[in-house]
Amino acid sequence: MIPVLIGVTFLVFFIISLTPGDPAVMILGNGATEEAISELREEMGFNEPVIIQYGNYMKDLLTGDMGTSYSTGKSVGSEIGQRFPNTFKLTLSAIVLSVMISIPIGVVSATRQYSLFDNIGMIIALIGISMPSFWVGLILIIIFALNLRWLPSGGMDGLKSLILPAFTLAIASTASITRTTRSSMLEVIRQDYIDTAKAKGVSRGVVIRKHALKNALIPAITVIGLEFGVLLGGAVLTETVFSWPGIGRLMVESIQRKDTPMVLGCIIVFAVAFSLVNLLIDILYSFIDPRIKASYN
Amino acid sequence: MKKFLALLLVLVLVLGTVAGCSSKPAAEATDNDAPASEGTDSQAPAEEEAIAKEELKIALSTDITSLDPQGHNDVASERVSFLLYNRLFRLNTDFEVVPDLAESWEQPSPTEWVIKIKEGVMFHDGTEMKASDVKFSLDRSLTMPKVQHVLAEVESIEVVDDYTVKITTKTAFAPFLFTLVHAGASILPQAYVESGDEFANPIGSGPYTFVEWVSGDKISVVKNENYFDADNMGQMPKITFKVIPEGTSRTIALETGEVDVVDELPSNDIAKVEESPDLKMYTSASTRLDYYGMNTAMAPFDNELVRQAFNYAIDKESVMIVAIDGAGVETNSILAPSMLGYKASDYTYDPEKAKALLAEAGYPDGFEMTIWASGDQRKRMAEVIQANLMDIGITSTIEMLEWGTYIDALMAGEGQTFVMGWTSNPDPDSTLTPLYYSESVGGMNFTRIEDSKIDELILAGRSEMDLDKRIAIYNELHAYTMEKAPLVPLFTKNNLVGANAGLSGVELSPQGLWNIEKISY
Amino acid sequence: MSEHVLKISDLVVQYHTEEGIVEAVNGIDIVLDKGRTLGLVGETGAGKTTTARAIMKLIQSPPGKIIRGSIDLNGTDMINASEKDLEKIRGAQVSMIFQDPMTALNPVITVGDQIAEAILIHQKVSQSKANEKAKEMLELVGIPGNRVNEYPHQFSGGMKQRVVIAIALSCSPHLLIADEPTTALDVTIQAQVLELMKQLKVKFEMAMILITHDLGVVAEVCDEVAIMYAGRLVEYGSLEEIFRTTKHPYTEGLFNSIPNIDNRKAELIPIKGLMSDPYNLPPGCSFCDRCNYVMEICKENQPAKTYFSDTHFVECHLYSDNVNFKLKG
Amino acid sequence: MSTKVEINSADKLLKTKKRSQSADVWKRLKRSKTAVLGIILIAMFLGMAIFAPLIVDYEEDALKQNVRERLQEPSVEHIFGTDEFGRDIFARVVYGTRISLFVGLISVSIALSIGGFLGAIAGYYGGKIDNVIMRLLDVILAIPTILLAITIVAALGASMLNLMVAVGISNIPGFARIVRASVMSVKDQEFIEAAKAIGAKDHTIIIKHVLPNAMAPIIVYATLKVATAIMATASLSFIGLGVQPPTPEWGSMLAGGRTYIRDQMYIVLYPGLAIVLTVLSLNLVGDGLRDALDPKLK
Repeated sequence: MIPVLIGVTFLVFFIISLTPGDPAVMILGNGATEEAISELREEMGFNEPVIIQYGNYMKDLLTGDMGTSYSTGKSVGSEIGQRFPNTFKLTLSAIVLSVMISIPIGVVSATRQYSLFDNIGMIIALIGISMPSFWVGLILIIIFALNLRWLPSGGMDGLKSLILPAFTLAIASTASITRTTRSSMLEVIRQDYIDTAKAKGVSRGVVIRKHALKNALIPAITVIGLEFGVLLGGAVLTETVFSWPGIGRLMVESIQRKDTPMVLGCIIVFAVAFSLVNLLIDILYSFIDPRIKASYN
Repeated sequence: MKKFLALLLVLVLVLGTVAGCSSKPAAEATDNDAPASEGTDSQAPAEEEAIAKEELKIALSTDITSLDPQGHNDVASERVSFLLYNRLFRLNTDFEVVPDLAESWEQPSPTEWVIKIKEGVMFHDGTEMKASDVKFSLDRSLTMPKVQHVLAEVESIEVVDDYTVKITTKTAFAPFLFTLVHAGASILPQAYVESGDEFANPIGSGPYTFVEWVSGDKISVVKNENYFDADNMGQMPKITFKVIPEGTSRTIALETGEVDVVDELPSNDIAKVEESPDLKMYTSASTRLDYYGMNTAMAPFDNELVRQAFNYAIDKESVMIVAIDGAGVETNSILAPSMLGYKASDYTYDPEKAKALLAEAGYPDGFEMTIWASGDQRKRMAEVIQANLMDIGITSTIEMLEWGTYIDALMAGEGQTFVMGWTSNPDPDSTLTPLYYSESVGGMNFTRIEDSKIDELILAGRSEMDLDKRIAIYNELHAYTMEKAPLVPLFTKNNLVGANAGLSGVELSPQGLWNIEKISY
Repeated sequence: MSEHVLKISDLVVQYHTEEGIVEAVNGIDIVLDKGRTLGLVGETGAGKTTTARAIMKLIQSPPGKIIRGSIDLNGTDMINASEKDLEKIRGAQVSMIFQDPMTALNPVITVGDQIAEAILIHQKVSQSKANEKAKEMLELVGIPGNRVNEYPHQFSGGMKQRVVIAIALSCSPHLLIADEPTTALDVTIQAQVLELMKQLKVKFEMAMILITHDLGVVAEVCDEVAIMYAGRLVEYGSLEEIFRTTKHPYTEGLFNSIPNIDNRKAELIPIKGLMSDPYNLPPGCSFCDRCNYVMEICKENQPAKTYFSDTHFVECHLYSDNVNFKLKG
Repeated sequence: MSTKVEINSADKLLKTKKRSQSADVWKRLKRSKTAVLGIILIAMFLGMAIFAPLIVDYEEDALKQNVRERLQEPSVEHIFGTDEFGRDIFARVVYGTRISLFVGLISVSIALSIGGFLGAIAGYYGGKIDNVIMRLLDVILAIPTILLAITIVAALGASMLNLMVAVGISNIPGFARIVRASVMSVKDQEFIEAAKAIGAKDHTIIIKHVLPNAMAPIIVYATLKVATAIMATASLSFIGLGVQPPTPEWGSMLAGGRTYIRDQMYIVLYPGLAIVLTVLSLNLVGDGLRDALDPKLK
């Protein structure tokens, strides 16, 4: 994981460094004098080749210093530290929401394949993955915040303000996790060991819960992991639509302000979070699937 | 199959109509079935009225960039800084300079300003403001990149005694006091700034004291009970600025009572606020000029005729309608009508005349060019201009640049034509110098116009102490620059503020919401 | 000892798939007595497994449907039994060993638990007691008891099959259905497993249905033999009746197509052609277009049963008017 | 379900003689109603994209501004209404189809060709090469797709080309992995051995033998990816990092119109529905294909 993260920082740093324009001007703002600008350029090493700049950045990064924001002059680390928990809160509740909805629906759909429930469920799921989250978000604001006045239109005070963004964010992943759960469940209940279980006289419910689900979860979990990445990406849009003070919005704003260190910081944090989640998933596997546990020890 | 199609349709329709139709009744609800909406809308506020509103919530479109009054140069941050800090002078509602921290002042010579400051003004940390703090603060502002241009005219500041400072300007500078009202000229406690707290818990002398800044979310301040200026005491016990980037969401938040005031209300929501019995719309003409600039150093815009042609070619009304739904004033001048020396020039929307001028300039069949823009509104403006130019046979491509890059490149004189804006304080010099003065090339003089006559007039204008003479100079300067036509003035937009009807003391300056401390329920 | 463990009469099972309707089982009758072993023989797709599943009432549905007929297992009418009753019967009175031991065990549950589960369901015992029993069962099928807590992937194919058997026998059922229990195993292991099953069958005094296409295995283990073709029992009889006095051309074909131990020189004569498309079986005898003795009548209508003893019958037109007809052999 | 499998296999034996595999897939595809619906929808959108000029006049309806006719409710002459510049939304949606499908297809092609190449190499040679390539792709994979795309566009500047490149690049790992997997699954089969035996060159083997046989999953994945690519395009345009004006792109139409969402719902409604339906239909077909190619998954 560490080498991957180093790779990530370099990749991102390199991409960002392709950005045209002069960071010095960004830092000093419109009023600044030429001298001040070139002075700063020197001082911040903007004239150095990218690889050197990257080296310096990494040196600082290892000491926990993510640099200072061009536009606000505040420490990127503390800024992100302040914002990330909000994004985490949002994405976490979204993933929890989707898992809680999708797994049961997926299982029921599979066990009642081609039933009305299954058909409707799958159609909704399909439409779910086909809707742009920001579009849905806008519409939900109109309906629930403006017309029904049930929920706040944005911002972050209290649980109520979490509902709309979390739900919006959850839609797509809920849909795709449902689909995976269903199809893997379908595959599992066709397995011989399910028949063996039935032949033992195990009741339908137990067969599903004890024998089928555990096996079906394995692929489902993979998708949950991947979906978390999608959620982090989606946060960028959702946070913008719902004025949620997370790093997703911070990143977009920073991009518009061409606040390179901030953008860099955000993406790196995103990547780290994503990697950690996937690590978590791997560990989770070994609990569910003895075959993997075996390969671990 | 049928089941599927049916469901698909139903869902699509539900999504569509629920949101689509229901939004209209809501809008009408305000006037048609007012009682109904009364019942729902004003319920919440009513209840809170009973326990007297403790908190004033104001929606900002962007987060503030800094709590250091000398560390930013943007509207949002200024709103907050003005509550936390004082300057030596401030503007009154009639836009005259009046003392704030200053007690009195005199001008021994055209370049010397001796300012007496009020005694017993306490900073939030209980220490008293002294002349030393004033000197320190103004000196500091000269070293702070984002505001160092504000007091550029200042030669030196010296402490005469604990309550007197003497400021010497480089040249005789008529509008000097105007520069002292800028947030960049705020007076800070030297001790605090040197304590190295980096404005985590800023200390000022203002009517409100700092509570917290939740990045990207909100900024809270509470009333400063022992504020030195009894007449301008803060009204609300607590004020919270909420950051809501989405325009629509800002309006909704206002309508649902999530916030009490919306700074920068989206222009297309004016009607809603006006129609709602619970809300009140405030507008004011601004000193903000939106213009379409041409790089006079770059062909074909080095040709005066072409530039004049463009001044005839652009349908300012359309631009204004599309950019701000017409919530502004078309302008023929780079000075706002409210400003000293404003005089409309005689450019009108006249494509034929434009074509003629182009032909005269040697471009009968037009030419190809690029329009630079940045941000959503300027993008829309550029799109209209693009269409206008098409009508006089000029094909243009729009290039969207990210703001930082945009400014950067324009300073470097790279842009051919560009959609820009300029917000100035009410003294004309603060517009003319940056935009037209030859030494401002490489700075805000994006059109790169360098003209000795302009320079002379600008210098004359700033050093002229007699008001009528000044006006005369600016009138001449104005007429001349409009003939040179380095840019197409488009419009000055109105400041739009929506507020809860229950509020009193909401005031707008040409720069928008101000004197927030005076707002109360 | 002539009490019926199993009595199937006129059982018809169909699969309604997108491609059409398949007559998987087409009106068969089976009677099996306590302690007896029936070999159900036929090539792939003959409907053997379907029959077995029908007995367990484990037909996947959709697409499978039991159209008519009755299955009486120890006096329970399996076809109309409630899910609850079935759960009580499955594993306790009848259990089944599936074709492929590799897939027959749940990969995420220890073998011990998989055995114990059956015991817990059908016997009033504590978890620990069940685990004990599970251990015993493992040892019974020749696996060291200390491996109860291991997972299926830690066992070899042969051992997996032993585990499956252990599960099947854990509640000493009256009837064991073994669906080609050895085909997935290599020959040496096959012998061991068969041997094991023979012993256990005696030990538990249970009746058994052994599904296979290997007549060798049949000769080894079975008392009675049913030859199945395209969903019908074309010949049925005691072991020696089928082996000594083979009646049906298909049965004959089967014998000819396996190597003859006694006479190694004898050439193999495979049955020509493939089993007819299950989606549209011919109106007459479904074997007719592969039959060396085919007659006009075979193509038109189904042959009726012809009995040679009260146990031995055949469905073939050759005997309908001449009971003493002899196959070329 | 062993019996069903038995029957299918028996059934195959007979049928494969009569029908080629692709025909088989097509038959199964046709049997899935949803897939058919998807195909119809896609055909419709493709038709719109190709014959757009016959439906509306780009210059006149989609580009020409008429500020005095802006923000008009859907009516006879503007069936989807007009946008903030007084342009006909229907015309723009129609031409938007072109943009979206184009961007979607191109970016996926980029991802497919680069990712496919890497995947094929990695899968075919395995060992060190495989390891190196895959580790490198892990780096890209560690950044959520849309975020990577945003970063790239932010750096290169917003333009249709950069957009396609960005979306393309960020999808490389996915394709690399799927191709790699498929290649590995076929590379050891007899006919490959045979080809090797007769001394065919590696690249000819990969191109001639391996890839064609690994196609099935790749096609499915590509179909579904076009859908997500279109979604990504819209998303980036929404935050202003997308296609530039006055080009009509659905996402940027949403972004531009979202200020008017309350009173002029239709401005965001129709482009939004266009996205939903396009993506939906692609997903339908993708699913259909997957089921058709791999019946047991159904």
